[in-house]
Amino acid sequence: MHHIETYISVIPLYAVLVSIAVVPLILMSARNANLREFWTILAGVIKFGLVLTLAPDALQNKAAEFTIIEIAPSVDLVLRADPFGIYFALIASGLWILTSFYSIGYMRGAGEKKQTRYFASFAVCLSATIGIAFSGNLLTFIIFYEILTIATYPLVIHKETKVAIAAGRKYLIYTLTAGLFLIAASAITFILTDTMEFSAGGIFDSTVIPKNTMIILFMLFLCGVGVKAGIIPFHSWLPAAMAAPTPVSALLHAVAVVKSGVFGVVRIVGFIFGPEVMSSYGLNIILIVFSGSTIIIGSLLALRQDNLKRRLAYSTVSHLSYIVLGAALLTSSGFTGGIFHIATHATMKITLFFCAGAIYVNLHKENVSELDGIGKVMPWTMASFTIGALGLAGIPPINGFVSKWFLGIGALEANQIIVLVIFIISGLLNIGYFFPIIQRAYFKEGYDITKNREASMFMVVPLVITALLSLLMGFYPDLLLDFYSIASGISSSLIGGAGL
Amino acid sequence: MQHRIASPIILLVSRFITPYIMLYGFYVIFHGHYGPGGGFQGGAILAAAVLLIRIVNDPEVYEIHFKSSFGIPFGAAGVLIFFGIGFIAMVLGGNFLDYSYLPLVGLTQADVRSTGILLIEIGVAFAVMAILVSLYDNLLGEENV
Amino acid sequence: MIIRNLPAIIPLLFLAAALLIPLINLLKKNSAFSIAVFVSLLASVVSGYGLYYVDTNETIRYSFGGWQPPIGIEYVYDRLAAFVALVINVISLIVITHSLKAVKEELSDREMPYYAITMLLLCGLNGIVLTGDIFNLYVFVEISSLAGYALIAVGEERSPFAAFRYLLIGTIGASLYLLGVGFLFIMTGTLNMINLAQILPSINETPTVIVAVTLMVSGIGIKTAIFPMHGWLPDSYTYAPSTTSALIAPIGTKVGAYVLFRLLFFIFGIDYFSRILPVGDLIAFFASAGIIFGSIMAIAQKELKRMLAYSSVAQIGYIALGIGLANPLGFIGAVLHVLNHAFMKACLFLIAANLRINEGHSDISKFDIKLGKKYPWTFAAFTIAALSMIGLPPMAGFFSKWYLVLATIDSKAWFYLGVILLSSLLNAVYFFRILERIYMKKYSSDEIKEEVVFAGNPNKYEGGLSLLIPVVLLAAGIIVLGLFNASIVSLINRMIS
Amino acid sequence: MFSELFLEYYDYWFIIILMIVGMYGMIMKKNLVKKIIGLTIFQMGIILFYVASAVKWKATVPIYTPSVPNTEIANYINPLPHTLMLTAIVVGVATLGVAFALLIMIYNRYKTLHEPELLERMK
Amino acid sequence: MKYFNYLIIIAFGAMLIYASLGLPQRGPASEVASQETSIAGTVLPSAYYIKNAYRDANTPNMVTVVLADYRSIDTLGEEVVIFTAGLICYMLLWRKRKNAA
Repeated sequence: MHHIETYISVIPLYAVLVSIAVVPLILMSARNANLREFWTILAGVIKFGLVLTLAPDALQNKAAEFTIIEIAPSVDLVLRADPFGIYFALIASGLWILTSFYSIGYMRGAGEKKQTRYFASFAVCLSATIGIAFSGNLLTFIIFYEILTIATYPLVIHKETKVAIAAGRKYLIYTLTAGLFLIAASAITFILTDTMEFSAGGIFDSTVIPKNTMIILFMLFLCGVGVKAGIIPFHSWLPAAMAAPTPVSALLHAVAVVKSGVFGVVRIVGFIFGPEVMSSYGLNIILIVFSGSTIIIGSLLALRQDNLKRRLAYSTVSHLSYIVLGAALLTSSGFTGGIFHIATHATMKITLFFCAGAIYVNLHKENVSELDGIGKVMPWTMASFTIGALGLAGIPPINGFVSKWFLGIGALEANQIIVLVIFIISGLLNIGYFFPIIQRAYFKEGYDITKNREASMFMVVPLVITALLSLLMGFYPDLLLDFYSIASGISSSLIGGAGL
Repeated sequence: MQHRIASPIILLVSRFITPYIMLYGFYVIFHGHYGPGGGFQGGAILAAAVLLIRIVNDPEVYEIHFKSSFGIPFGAAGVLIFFGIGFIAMVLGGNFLDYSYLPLVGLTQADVRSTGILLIEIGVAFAVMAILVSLYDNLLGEENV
Repeated sequence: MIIRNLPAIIPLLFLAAALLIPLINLLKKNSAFSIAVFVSLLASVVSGYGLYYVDTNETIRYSFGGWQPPIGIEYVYDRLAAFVALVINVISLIVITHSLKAVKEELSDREMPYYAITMLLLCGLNGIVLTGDIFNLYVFVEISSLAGYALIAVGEERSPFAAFRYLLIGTIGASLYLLGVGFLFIMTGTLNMINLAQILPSINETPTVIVAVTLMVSGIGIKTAIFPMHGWLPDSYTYAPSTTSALIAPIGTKVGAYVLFRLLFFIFGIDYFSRILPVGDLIAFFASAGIIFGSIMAIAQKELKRMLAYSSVAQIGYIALGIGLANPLGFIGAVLHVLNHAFMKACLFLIAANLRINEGHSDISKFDIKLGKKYPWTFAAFTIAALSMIGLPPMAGFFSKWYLVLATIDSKAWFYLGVILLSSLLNAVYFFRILERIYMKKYSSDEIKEEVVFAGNPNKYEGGLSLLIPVVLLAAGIIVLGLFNASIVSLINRMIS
Repeated sequence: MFSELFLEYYDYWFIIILMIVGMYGMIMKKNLVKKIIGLTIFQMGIILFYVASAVKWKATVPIYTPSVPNTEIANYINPLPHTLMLTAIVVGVATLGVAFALLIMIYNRYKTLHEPELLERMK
Repeated sequence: MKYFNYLIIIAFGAMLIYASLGLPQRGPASEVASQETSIAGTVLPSAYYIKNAYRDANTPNMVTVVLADYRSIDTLGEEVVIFTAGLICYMLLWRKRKNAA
């Protein structure tokens, strides 16, 4: 629980603003699709570059801080790029570049309308996500959280069909309500502690607050961030929101929105309540119950889905709770595994969604039962899909195994055998709902295979890259960006002991 | 509406009585310093005199007497007298409506105040008369035409 | 000289304008609008400077006629008064600037009296804000109320009856207030607010004073349209001319709320909240009922202006709730919401006015994507204002709600916390309903022909820059107020310190 | 005991009755003109209440005459409520004028001043 | 609704009667409002007016002095009210007269 050294730097602000800054450019170049998408990708590259310059700080346990404005007396609108924030920002901004390329292929391939609005909202979403990552206190977090809610809405309803609009309404009701709970919880926190800063190890003084208050407060927080984190029973917007175009599902529902929720859970567990308060008030039990049941129920629900994207959505619901459960264990390995799972799940799930989108654009198939023999039609796509699916099931040497390994150790450290059992069951269920797809794709006859028909290069290249990333991170967890080291660093700052 | 012809007696009496009503109105205004009365009451009596003519006569006559389109501007002018006196006091360095700053030389301060009161009472009377007549014109206008 | 006379100058400027408009109209027709704009610009500048001066120096106490209070009447220009006066004048400046087309359209031949009465309304409102004498307050309440009735009565066909109901209820309110003043005068012998605040603590448990407080608070409550005394508001705002709604909705009821601040926090004192009468609890209870009622009724409305009117009932509830909670955070929330809601409602009502001028209706059931395409900037402003009404950060509306939430938690009023949160959701329902229509409602098939006609849009700049710029300015103001609310909050903090 | 109470307060009580009558007229009467009459009665009640509060036994009207010294407060009744009520009366007149103007507008549009009928015709 | 209205009226009456219990006796010059200083020790206006109105403005009618000098802004407000009423009637009913004429 050592304090992070901070220094003042404008880079976090630039990183947040860069994608909002291109929104006017995107809107102005509505007539010229190539120029418009050039802006998107330019912003993505710049943003990623900016976050990358902060990455060394994360390893040295330093944090760039920038106070934008004093938004309320004694509460600043402050951006602080601490290791956890940088970690999340790296994932989000890195995958945005790939998604942008993929979006170009997908949107043009599927002939979607209103692409300008789509790319503009996308850019705002990314700004909000980076803002969430770099939020230095709860109020800043809320502000970006709500911006993300609103900016995602146009993406969810993008198709403007009845289904999409209904999904949009559902999404809004869930997330806005959650936002209100979050506001209430933050307000209570502010009254109780006079501060809203995120600080490793928590801000509560565990001796003075009665237990009931603490439990109610924690439940409010859980409702607040749990909706975006897809914790059952707050999850049902997530499958509904699959009505959105696939890149949206991919980025937002595998990376930005849901991961913001999970990020929020970890922030609140680790940086508002702190492991000590969590365990002394027994709050971790609540979290374990919720997330454990979510893992099992989510997987079971996934088994029943025929629509590929919905199956992936329920899989997301289940996997998000891995991360929450990792945090709930309150052990060093638990945190490491959970936080590392943010990265691994992002790479794997985005691969799967990319594949689903490619299949939809190419063959207009949405259901699992229609995928017979597709492995021969789209070999690259299905190979990547297989990697992602196996990774999610936790099969080595794909990176999903690494995070699950640490989660398992964390469960042992915390003496929670039941959690270990949950992980094992869920792994089996993962195999249960992914294996049929692979089996249909490769071992059933379906399509006329006279000709390989991969989707456009814009789509195939990104999904192959993400699949390769998943694979390589399994061998070298510190590949490219030191995700693993950062994750263990964060967990050691939370628990105090050295990470594994 | 049909054209009305007032009876000669009413015409005559109203013509005879109107100046006295007006005179009484002025008395009430100026006697406000020494007894019950003042601008509002006096103004109301003046308005009564004007209204008597309005009730009795046709528009051709009473429009000469007091043009109905002048009601609002006259009222504004009346309030402006009140306002202006206060404003002069303010310009000359006092507070708004501080009569002791009025530029009346050769009077004691109490007398200056007394004069100030008189002046604004005149403004009040003027405004009240004009507005009451205007109220009558507007409320009952369609019947008169 | 200007500084010393500042409290007198602000209302008197408007009075002078109201007097000069009929006179100048005799010489030069159609000059009313320019005089009105000029005077409200002047008043905004003066009150802006006044706020700066009062904040950096000390409260200006101005005695009319040179008679020291309580012999004469004094005006008290403190931070709170200066703040509310500035809000009134800035909003009125923007609305009046916008009004040229609307008034031409709706009241073609009555411009002169309309602007003169508008000036009188503003004179009355500024007088209410500045005065330090409870009877003088009554006089100015009546000036502004009478002007308000008239401005409402020149609207649509049903407006005279709406205005008449407003007149009856409003006069009852003013009379109750006057009766309360009478009781207080008999018991204390003074009418000066500061004196009353000194005298009242020693007698505030006598029945007469308790009844006086009740009468005054409920009288002003009627003027403020606190639930359940809001009955006059929806009809009046709906049938009034567009400019009137845009003028009265943001600032008219806010001034009532301001009087409640003055009465409860500065004259009767905190004793009445805690010990003698459950004023605070009652106000907070009715406020929360009003919040829920107003929001639900707003959802049920099919007409934009009527929806906004009911939403006003709810939003006044927020302010009243802040007053009723009677803690510093609640005060901050309420005062901040006076400002924020003035901007939001002015923006929304001006948008409704624009729609009526350009489209001839503001019927929600006829809204569709065509409208959104035709008026992109207008509806961008609408979106901002709507998000602010819902209370989403970083719009201004979020922060006033934030302080109200903090206030409810501070006084452990969990029920009211729930009400605020629930009402945010209800707000979201009725605003997103419109946003969905504007941005997504498809044309029905027979309307496609019409679209071709609209392709060559004759209305450049969405009906003219004079309509668009005020709306956009207000929307920008909402964001700016949100970002810079810390300095406003610290100003409010200085008001109560 | 009761007679004392009555003698000291009877004017207040009559004024209260007056106000209640006014309020009854305003709330319960269906005709808009009667509502206005009620309003006026109510206002008159308040005005009388103020004026009644100014009274002092054995005092004279507040007009200074040298034979009655003004150093003794008990010699003149309280001038302030009267002044206030002069203002209130004018305000009442103004309100009445506006109310009648509105009534004329309503009557011209709907040809009735009976409230239920009016509501019926407004549909 | 009707009974509710009765209830309002009765409640109003009851409140006023309750208030009258705390009112001072009518008539004696010792009444609070007529004193020179209030119970908190501040100057009260009524007594001041009686004593000083003639001296200050050389006008015997105290009501006139109070109306037009001490509380002159009230009177200005009153004038504005009546002016407002005139303007309002002009605005509301003006069109009709023009048409008829």
